[in-house]
Amino acid sequence: MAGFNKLVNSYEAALAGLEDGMTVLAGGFGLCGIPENLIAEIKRKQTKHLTLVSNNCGVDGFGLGMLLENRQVDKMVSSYVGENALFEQQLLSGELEVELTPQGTLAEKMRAGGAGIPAFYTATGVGTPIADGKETRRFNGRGYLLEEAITGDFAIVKGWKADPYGNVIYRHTAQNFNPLVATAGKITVVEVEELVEVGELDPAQIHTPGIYVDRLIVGMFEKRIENRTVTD
Amino acid sequence: MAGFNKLVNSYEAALAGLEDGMTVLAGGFGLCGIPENLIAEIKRKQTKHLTLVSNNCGVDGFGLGMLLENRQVDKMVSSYVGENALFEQQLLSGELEVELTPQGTLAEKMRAGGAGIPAFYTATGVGTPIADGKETRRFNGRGYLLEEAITGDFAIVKGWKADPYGNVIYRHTAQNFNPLVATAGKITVVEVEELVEVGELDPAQIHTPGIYVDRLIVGMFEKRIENRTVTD
Amino acid sequence: MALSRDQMAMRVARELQDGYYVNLGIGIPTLVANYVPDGMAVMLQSENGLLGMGAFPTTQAVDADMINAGKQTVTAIDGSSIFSSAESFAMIRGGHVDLTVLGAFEVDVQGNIASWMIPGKLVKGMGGAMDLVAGANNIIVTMTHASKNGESKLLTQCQLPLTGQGCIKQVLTDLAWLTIEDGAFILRERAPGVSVDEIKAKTQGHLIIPEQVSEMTF
Amino acid sequence: MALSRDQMAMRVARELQDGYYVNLGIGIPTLVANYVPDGMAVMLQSENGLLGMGAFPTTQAVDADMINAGKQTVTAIDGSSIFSSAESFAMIRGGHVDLTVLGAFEVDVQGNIASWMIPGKLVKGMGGAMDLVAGANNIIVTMTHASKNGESKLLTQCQLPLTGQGCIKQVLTDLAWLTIEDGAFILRERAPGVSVDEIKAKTQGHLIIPEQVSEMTF
Repeated sequence: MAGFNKLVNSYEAALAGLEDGMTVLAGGFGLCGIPENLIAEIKRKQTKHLTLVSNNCGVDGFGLGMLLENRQVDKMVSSYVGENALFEQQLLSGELEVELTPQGTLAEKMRAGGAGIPAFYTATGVGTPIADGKETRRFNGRGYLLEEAITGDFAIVKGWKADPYGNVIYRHTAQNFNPLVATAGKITVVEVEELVEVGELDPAQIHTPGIYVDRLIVGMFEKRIENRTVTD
Repeated sequence: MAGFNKLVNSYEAALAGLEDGMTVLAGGFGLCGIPENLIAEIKRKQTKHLTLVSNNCGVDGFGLGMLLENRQVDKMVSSYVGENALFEQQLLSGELEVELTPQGTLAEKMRAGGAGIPAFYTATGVGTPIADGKETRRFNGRGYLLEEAITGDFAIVKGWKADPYGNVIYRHTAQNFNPLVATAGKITVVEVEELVEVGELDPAQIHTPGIYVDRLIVGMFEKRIENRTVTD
Repeated sequence: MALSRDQMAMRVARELQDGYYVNLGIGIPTLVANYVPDGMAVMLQSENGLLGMGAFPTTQAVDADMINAGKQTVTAIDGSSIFSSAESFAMIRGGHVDLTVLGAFEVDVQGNIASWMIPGKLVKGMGGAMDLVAGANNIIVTMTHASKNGESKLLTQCQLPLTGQGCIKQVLTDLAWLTIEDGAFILRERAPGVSVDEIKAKTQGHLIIPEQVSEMTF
Repeated sequence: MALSRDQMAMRVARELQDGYYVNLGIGIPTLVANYVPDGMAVMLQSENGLLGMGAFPTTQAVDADMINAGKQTVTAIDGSSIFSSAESFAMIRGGHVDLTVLGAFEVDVQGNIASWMIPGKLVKGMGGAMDLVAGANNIIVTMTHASKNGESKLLTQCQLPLTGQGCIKQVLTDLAWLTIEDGAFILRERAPGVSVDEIKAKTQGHLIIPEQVSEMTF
């Protein structure tokens, strides 16, 4: 089954073909489940004028925040700016184009992109600024917005375990946006903590089937914690 | 956690409230993964004028086919008539109203119904009879149909294992439409082969989270096979 | 006296019912989890993809892969489920969550809510709030009744960009419990020792005061 | 001589590439799996929710919960995945399947296909076929060139209700391999011993015959 072996040997190979001006979808929620090493490789490559689609933009100096710092990003599509000071500053100054998108709509847009659904309706955002310029339509007496799908030139994904065919499972809440992102890239690159044998994963328990995955690499992860809250 | 215990003690209790004229969504593909005992209970109850939404309608004399035989069904929403002679006959004679719906569109309509998406666009069926009366719209130069969500008064689902909170996993390809159906019922009733303790299922591996499940019952299943194909 | 943050959480907790699936926003709403009445169980949904959120972990058990929507390290209870963001918002958008509690900058008599940006000053982003207010039938907004400068946050019309339109029917402030009906705030309960006049003075939107307004007890 | 069903499957199998994800319809398409060239691997998608379909099981291993879209008992290969119908059609509709092979009643010079009903006579239902033809970039239709009465199935315009519009570019019949381009069938290969004239006679839609039409060998 050589034709299904998605493994690549280097991060350079993992992101071969990534070019200035491309759209990159990134998994992760805050710093949880982010493709740390793929992001670092984008920084190393110095690819510019990127459009990034990701729920958050990391934090100052880590995760996607590094690419903001390095001025590699022209546009962000995100739901949350939150505590990322540089993100907020670049947004308010107009240096960075930001398309704020409700979190559920963002998730659904990527799912739709991967699933061949060009657009869908949602009640989320009706009557708010994000409805500006969008069609509103009534179904069963309620107003809904038309939202269009998102796809990317590259999708970068952080998994837990994968087999060489690219079947992936995620660990705990590090799942988040990753399986959606994985479906919506022209080229989907997954980095995981652990490679397992073909046949080791239970077929009914795979989160991302290998059909969505083009390249696979095993990495080491720092896994920073944003808010370390404990009981003791 | 008594408030989350979804277990009921009888099939009568499982379908309490099901009334003439209601819409029932049923999981299963062919005879695989069908809620056999819940279907039998609908027959026993003699509920009439039902609208059934299910990919197939069982076979003559088993599964949903029993309800056709028993003249309990006014309308079917399905993708496949196939080898069910009574279904085809009632369809051709006009006795039964049938809304033939492409399989992927049917699955997506129920997912949308459960997910609060009233409608979506798909290229499936453009230029075919199923486009009649539906809006066609172009996105990125290609035509798509507007398809509306489906929800039901009741959803009947066949799972493999569940815990009392209604967290369900499915076995092999008996998954099929079941998780979608489970999301789209006003009252979702799941019958399973095996009840497990709360905490026994891996949280990241649950196919249907208990939030979708209203009632749960453990049953015995005949599991008929339509086409027994073997190598030896 | 105005309610403390914990008293606000206690008051909201009285709206819980056994078997409720609940989404609690960041801040005061999060505290509600500490006041679930005895003998009652609720299951907490965190929109990053966790149903059945538990307590904070011990230091030893902290796991970077187990967080809530506030990016806090948490645990999962027995019987929890973990899923993708698409599945999480399918639950929310599809109306499967029984109660949503979240903060706001402003609400108005039409049930509008503003909570995600102050033009030119602050852009937090809406996160999941727009989906939550659009998807839930049962929402409680918690916030202070007025700003530190004394400006009312209960308005005739929200001034800030909206998070949702016509979706709020219940508001708990540090001064009062109010419902929103037919274009007015209706004063349902007042905080201990807070006068109806004070609430009236600090409510810019049309306020209806029923004959009986009970005082909260804790 | 017209191709046998197995020869048709063999010819289709030549279009496979290593690493292809393939959906094979019921009938002749299913046989393609028997002729995957040595040293090449393809993974079969079955639209009921299985990626990595294997051979039929032994009698002992038959499992009612493990079937394909033809409702046949099957096995799953190592490295397979199993998922819901929504996920399965997300793959299909989203264009992730590399090749789809399916049967038809008719195709026409515009790339239209009819395969799911004969009004007043036969209603099979479209099953997943409408999604498959709308979602795939690469489709091969397999069918007999003409009906038993000798009526062509390669038409100027499909007479039966369509399954898909303008989506078919490759057709393998028992007589020929054809592509559909710019409103015409183009004869690419003929079955061994079948004359161009016979194909011409049995093709109702506009047929372009290149100077060289090679004969298939098996």
